[in-house]
Amino acid sequence: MSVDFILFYAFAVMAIGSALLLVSIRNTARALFLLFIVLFAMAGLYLFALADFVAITQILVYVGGVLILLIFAFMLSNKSLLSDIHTVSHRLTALPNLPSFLLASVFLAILLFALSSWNNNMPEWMAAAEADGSLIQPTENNIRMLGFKFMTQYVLPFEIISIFLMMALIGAAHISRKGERP
Amino acid sequence: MGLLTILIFLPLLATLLILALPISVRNSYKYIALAFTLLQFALSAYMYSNFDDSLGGIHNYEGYQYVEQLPWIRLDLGTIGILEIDYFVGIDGVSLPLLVLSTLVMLMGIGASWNIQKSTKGYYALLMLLNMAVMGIFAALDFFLFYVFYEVMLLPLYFLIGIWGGDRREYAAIKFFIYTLLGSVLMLLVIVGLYFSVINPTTGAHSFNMLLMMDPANYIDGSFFGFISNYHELFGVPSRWIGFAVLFFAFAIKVPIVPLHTWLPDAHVEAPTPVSIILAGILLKIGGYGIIRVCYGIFPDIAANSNYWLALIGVISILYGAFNALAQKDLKRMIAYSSVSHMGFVLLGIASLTAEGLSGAMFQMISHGFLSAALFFLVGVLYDRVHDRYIYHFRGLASIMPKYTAYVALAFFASLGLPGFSAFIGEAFVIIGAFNAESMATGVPRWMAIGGSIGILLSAAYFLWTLQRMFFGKIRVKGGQAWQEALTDLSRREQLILFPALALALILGIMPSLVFSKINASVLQLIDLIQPYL
Amino acid sequence: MNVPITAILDQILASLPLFKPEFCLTAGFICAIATALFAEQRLKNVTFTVTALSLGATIYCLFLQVPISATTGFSGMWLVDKLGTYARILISTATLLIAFFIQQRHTRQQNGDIYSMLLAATLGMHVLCSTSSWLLAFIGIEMVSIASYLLVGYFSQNKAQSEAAMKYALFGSVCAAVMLYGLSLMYGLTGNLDFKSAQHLQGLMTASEPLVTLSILFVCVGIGFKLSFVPLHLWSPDVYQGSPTAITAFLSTVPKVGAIILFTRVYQAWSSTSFYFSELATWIIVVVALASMLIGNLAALRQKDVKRLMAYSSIAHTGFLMMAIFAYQDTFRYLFFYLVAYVLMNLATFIFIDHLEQRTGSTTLRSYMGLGRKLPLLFSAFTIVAVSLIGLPPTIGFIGKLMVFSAVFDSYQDGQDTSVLLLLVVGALTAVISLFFYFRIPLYAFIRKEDDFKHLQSSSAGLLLSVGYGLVFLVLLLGLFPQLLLDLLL
Amino acid sequence: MNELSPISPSVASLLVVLLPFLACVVQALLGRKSISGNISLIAIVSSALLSFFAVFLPVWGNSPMAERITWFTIGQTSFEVGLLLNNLTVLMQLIVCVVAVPVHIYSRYYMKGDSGIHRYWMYLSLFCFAMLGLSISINLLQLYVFWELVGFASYLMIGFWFTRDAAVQANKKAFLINRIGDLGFLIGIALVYSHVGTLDIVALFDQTGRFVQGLTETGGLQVVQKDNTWVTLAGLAFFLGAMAKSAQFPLHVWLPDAMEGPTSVSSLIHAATMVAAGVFLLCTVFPLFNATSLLVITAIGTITALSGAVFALAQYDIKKILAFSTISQLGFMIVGVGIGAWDTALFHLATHAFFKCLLFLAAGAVIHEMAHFKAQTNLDFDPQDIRNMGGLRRYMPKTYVCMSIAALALAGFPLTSGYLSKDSIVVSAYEWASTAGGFYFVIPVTLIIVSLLTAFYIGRLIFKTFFGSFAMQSSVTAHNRPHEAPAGMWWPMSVLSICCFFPVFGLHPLAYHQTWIIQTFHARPGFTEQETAHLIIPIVLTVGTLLALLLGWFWYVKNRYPISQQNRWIRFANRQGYLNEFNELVFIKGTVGLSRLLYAFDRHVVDGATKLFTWTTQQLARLIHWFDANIVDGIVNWIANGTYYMGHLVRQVQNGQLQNYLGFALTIVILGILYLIIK
Amino acid sequence: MISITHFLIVSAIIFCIGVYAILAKRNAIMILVGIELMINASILNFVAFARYDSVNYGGQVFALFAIVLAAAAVAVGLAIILNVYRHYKTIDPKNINELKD
Repeated sequence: MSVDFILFYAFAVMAIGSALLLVSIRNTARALFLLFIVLFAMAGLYLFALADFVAITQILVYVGGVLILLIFAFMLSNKSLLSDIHTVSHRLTALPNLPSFLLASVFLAILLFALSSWNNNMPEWMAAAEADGSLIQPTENNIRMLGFKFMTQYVLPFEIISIFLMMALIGAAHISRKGERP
Repeated sequence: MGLLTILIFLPLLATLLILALPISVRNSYKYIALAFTLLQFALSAYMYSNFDDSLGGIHNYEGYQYVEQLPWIRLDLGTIGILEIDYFVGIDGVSLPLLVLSTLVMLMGIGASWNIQKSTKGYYALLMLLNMAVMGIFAALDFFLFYVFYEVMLLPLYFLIGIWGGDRREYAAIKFFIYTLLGSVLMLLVIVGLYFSVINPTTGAHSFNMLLMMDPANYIDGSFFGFISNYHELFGVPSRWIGFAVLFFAFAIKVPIVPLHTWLPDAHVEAPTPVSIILAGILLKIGGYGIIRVCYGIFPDIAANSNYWLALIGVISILYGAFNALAQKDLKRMIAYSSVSHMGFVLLGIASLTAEGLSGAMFQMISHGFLSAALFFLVGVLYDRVHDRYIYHFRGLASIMPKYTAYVALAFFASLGLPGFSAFIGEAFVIIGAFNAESMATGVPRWMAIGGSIGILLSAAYFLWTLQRMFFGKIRVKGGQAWQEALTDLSRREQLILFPALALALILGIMPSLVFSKINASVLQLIDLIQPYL
Repeated sequence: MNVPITAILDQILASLPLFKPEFCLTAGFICAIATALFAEQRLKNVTFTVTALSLGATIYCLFLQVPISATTGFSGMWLVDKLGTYARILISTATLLIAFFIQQRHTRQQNGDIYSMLLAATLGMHVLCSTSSWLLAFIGIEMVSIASYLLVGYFSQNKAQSEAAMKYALFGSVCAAVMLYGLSLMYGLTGNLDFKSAQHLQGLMTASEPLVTLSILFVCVGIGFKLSFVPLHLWSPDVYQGSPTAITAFLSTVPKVGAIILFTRVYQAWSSTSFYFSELATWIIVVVALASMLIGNLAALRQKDVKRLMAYSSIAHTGFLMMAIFAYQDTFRYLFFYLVAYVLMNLATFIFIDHLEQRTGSTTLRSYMGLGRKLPLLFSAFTIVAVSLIGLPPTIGFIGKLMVFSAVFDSYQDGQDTSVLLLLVVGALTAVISLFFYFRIPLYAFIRKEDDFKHLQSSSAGLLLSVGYGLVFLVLLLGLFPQLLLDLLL
Repeated sequence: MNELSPISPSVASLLVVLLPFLACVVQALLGRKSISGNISLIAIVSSALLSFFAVFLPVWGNSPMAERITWFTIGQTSFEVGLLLNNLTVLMQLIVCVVAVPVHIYSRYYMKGDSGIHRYWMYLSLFCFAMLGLSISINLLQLYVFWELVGFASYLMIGFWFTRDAAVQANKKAFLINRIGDLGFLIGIALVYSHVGTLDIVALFDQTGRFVQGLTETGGLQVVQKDNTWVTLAGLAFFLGAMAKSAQFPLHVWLPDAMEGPTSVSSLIHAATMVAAGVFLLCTVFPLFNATSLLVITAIGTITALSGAVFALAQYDIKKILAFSTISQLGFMIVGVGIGAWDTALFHLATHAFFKCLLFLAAGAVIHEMAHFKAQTNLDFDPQDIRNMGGLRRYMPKTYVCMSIAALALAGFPLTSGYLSKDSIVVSAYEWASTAGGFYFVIPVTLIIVSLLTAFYIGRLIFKTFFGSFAMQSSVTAHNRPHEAPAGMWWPMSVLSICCFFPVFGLHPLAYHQTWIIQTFHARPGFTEQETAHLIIPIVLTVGTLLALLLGWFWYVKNRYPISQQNRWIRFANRQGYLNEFNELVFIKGTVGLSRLLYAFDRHVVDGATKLFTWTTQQLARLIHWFDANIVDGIVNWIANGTYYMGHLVRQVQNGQLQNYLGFALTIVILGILYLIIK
Repeated sequence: MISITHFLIVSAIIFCIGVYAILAKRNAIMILVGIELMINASILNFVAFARYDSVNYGGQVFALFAIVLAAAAVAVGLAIILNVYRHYKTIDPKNINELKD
């Protein structure tokens, strides 16, 4: 049992635990803060997969952008729900919505069942990569490689996503602006 | 442009003309329709008189007359092959009489619509569209073309029943449409299967040409509907049987046979008089025509083996229709069911696979065309006057409307197969043909012929019963004095429409050779086609 | 790293011409944003003009691309072939019509931004049509989806529109997330994101069945959402009904074309083997086609709102398109033909629905009661479209149906598979069911009597209506002479 | 051959047929403008003259002639129409013409003033056309055509007074029952056609006949084994046709009802000619019958003869008596055919045509006068009921004479034609029975009994009508009393009554072998002639007839004298009481009772069977209609509604709740995955 | 080195929690949160697999794109939810059901 295992488990437990708590509490505001923890823990997990840049982006984009957005939106809209906090807060968790819970459990069961076959036979390409040792090494400069890939192999999606972001931005702005004129 | 094309598309021209004319000249629509239909009639009469009796047609390209063949659609579907659709029309002995019949019945229909007031523009436009489709169906020799006309026919009819019909017109119209569509969509699948199985030997393309489909040599070995060494099966039934059954099903709905007939009484009862006339006079014949041309032409092997069942269905239809007619209280419904019965003879005759039976069936179709048109027109006359056609509401009409009664009696007797009228020849030869079937070993037993002949008896029963109930005896009508005044005798226009129909029934009854001479070669050709498989 | 960077850049530069139409779109997008911001106040319709011009340029460039057959660019990310090119022409043309539709319909508000969104959506669909990479495909799907959410919610004039937008966005996002998960699994199984590549297929062949099932089904969820096939069709009736009619016209036609092309490519790539995942793909497509045709048609029977009815109709047509994809072999002509037919019919329908909505203020069937006598031409045209939607001659819908049946029959003849026969029979029988609800339109218009006198508002969009008539004319013309279109598709 | 006429017999016979048709058409076109009936009369008179001089005389006894033209062609077979002129057909044609002429003349007066008289002439001419056409048809199909047309004309005539419910019921019944026969005929035709391939009468039945016992080659055509089952069936089918037309038991039920038509029509159609068409048909297709079918024919004929006579005993309606009498006599003819002596059948047909026609005409005259009387006195009674008559001899002596002559002929009194023809049948039957032996003697014995019954009932008719005192005596005044029939009615009757005597048919008053009809036809039945039979049977018949008449006289004339009856009753009571009572019991109560019983049987069982059949058919029709409306159409509607309901079910999930949608979609996906994994 | 199965199991659990969130939470924003969880689960998968893909870097690139796409989707989704809130004064999806059969 090495350190990275312990750390991995810690992050994993943090992510799963906060996620569980997230879905089970009634207070939306707290849930959103829990989401912060989940996302942070996920970013930590990415690090274990040697995806440092992804982890950084996760924190930057999600924690810095999305979450703030969520909270702001929530604050803007749900004043009535915020006031509800006090009335329902005496129970920390809500009873699980049974059918949804069942469905999610079945999903989990199936996913785990499907993944159980993973251990026995690793996909060939992974085995091949392991065999010729072309794995990404912790020592490698990931960010440089990614930058290179983005500008060469993935230049097209990279360019297209810029249009996409612009469109989403303008659109979101337009729709939110709409509300200002009654 | 050949005569046949002109004949088919003249009504389309009329439709466009009617649609183009402003509503202010609405009185001219009927004259336009009449003029075009007359022109068609003249054309068809010309074609009739110039028809070469000795040519058979059926599966023989040279046997067709007034043929026009133009390439229409060529679809390259990759590995599936090239798909070849032609504008291919022509007539032989089977279609010619029906074509003439159609123009005539159309003429009657226009005459019967003279008093229609409700949105005449749409009415005549649709009527002419229907006219075009009908002509097309009888002339088309390309299956695709046939199918297009077949479906196009449905639309105007839906609206004609739906807009100008009676109280339950919505129900009747959609029922009619759905029934026919049910048959035709399944037919489409078989068409698809057929052209896959057939190769035009000259071009190597898959063809919709019906004549090519009739030649076993054109079938691809091992194809779904292939003639030779065809092992395709569906739930244990050979594929060719399936194809035949589906096509038969599609046309049988049109004929209609029991138990696929229930659209007919509703459609007839709700349809306005002219549409009833056209429905009974022409559209039912499409079923019979389709069975002869398509089912028998393309699947002669199955036809030769299935005729027992076809004849059985025919006999059941005859008796079932007749019994139903006997139980009706609505005059129009009664006549509608009598149509079921009379069209059963067509099926029986066709199934007998003898020259007599087939000729009788063809003749019966023609005869039923005129007679049912006349009958529905007569019902319409009554309905026009008092808006009632419940049999028990009338009595002793003979004293109020002697001319009308005379026409009704003539039409009834003609329909019940009185010699001297055309129905007799048709029915008698269907029976004779069915009897002969056993001698020819075509597989139709004699008891079916006897069963069919009982239908003749029953038809006499319901017609006479109606005649006695409604027309004879002391005058007693439901509406009392008001009705008695409303029930005026036939007008000159009405007589003008009725007289030719009944006269024709009489002429054909006395000189059946007018029809037989035209169809004989084709009937023989058809039997030659089927004979090897018996 | 081994390849010299210059070589890579050269390759990218060489790929640029393949991207020309999309450049036009992008330029149009940027110009549209600019004009919407600055010029719209002074010059009315300038954004529309810019949009139309850019779409026109796109179409022109696409026509120039027609002779190119199956070329890739941008490191195999961008795929240009005939199917894609024709599909993009169809998409661009349809979008042009939609833009015109919006311009005609929504004149009062300042709607500059909607055109830029439309262009972005078009770009997304172009991406869908011309890629074999899951990465680009996912970006394309998201792009189209988000643009669509925005379009639906763009006006947000009433509750229905905002509700439709929310349902659409949330449903879509969930589906996208599921698809992403499926893609991640698939990536794990194959190590390659190009679904046409040998490595990808190899990975799917060797993977364990449950994982393959899981990943493929999850991926299909995302595509299924865009195509709105059963069981992922649930959003479409609500969204179609709630959206402004012009947007509904857009939703029901253009995005489906892109998704269909993508799905076709995926299915083509997958179904070519004899391994489990091919079997699975076939199974999915057959089941989904059957279910969509049945449920779409059955549920439509009881609809009272025309737009809702059209939603179910488009679900049913999706089922039919699945059949077309299923039977796709080596020529895309009938698939494409059916797509064209579908787009033509739906556009015409929605133009009519919109016109009637303007005149009567409602989209319920009941509001059409007795209107046949007042608007005979409109309803005659509408009836012809309904006939075409059913698939009866002499309309384009019939030819499309015939060709699909042909192709399916061919595969039946080869394979003797009962499920294929079932497809054929259900495809045929549902036409009968569909008759019933499509014909409620003429039924109400012509046959039902008008209860009370309705005052029709005057309409402004005469030009749009004539476009609708033009489409109906095309429906008939191509129904009688399908070669006019098919000969173009060489 | 043509020495007597400038035109050939073929053309002449064609004219004979077509003239009435022309008359019919002209009458139809003129409508109410022509009510005199002259057109029809001229036509039928010309026809009669032509028929006699230009057709009958040249052809009779000479070789047959046949003319054909092709009617139409089906397949390889041509169907021809044409004229067949042989002894049989020209005789038939002549009889029709000759009987029709007096009826036409008679009708002018009888129908005078009827509002529908223009129709009457039209129908009458139509009937003549059809009947004449029937007689000379060369093709079985052509024969069938006219056969049905005759039925049609009869339908029109029975329902001539269409406002009477009874009349229209009767004509419907007549037509339908005839239809049954027609079907038999048609089936027979179909059978013959399908086995032999032709319907030409000459080709089928020419002198030698193709239907022979054993294998003999004739005329290159394939020879048919006569004892084949289908031959039997075909024979029976043809006989079914004849049964309906000739009112054979049990299809006779239409004929009594048919008396609803005008009496003149009854005389022509339902007594003399149309009903004889069945016999004519049997004679035509005679070679077709084999032993089995002949036996059936004989049996049916006998039953008919007996039942008709028995039923006639108890009738009160004058026309009904005559109708049953006709049935009975037709039974005789059928027996004649059945035993193979079709020449005798034809002979009886010819004689019967005249005297039965006359009987009807006279009855018509009586009815006419009674109705007239009824109208004058405003009394309410049935002018056809013989109980309302009596003693008319004094008022209508000429009618009385004519009718008596006809009655004697019917009873088979010597010197009348009836004597000859009836004897011929009975004698032949006896000879046939003695050849066949044993049980077959039932037939001649029955026939003899029937002859006696015939004499009795016709005697009853005459006595009740003309003898005794007029039942309405109290209403008779100087002005209001029955009159003699007008001359226009009386003259035709007297002409016909001349024809009731033997000289018209043969010079020898007692030997039927000497009559020209029998001599010409000379059928060769398969039995030997017996001299004794020729002697004894006529004597038995004559004596029996006399006795029966006498009995009738006693019981219907003498009993009617009210005063003397009382006297006689007392006197006889002492002396011959028992005998009298015995007589009373056996002959009056017994016979009449039996007759009533049997008639009731006929009404309720045989006719009841018809009614039952009708009722069953109607119920069946209702049932089938119910089935059609509820089951067949019900299934259709059920499918439609089911589909519709499925649409409703499918919509359930569409409840507007986003999370339900998601849940549903994901559940389906999960289920799909589960299925695929477990599969 | 942590085996890939670990990552997969964690991602599966997170994914299912996301599924539960979107189905059970009666708040549109929480549905968005659920979606984010699901997307994060996928990203975790991608990066876990990406370790073996040193040639194309497909996994990490996809993960980055996914983050961006998700962010944009959230922005748009939030805008729309806000819009709904203005019309309905609630963001409980159960109450937003005017459009239905």
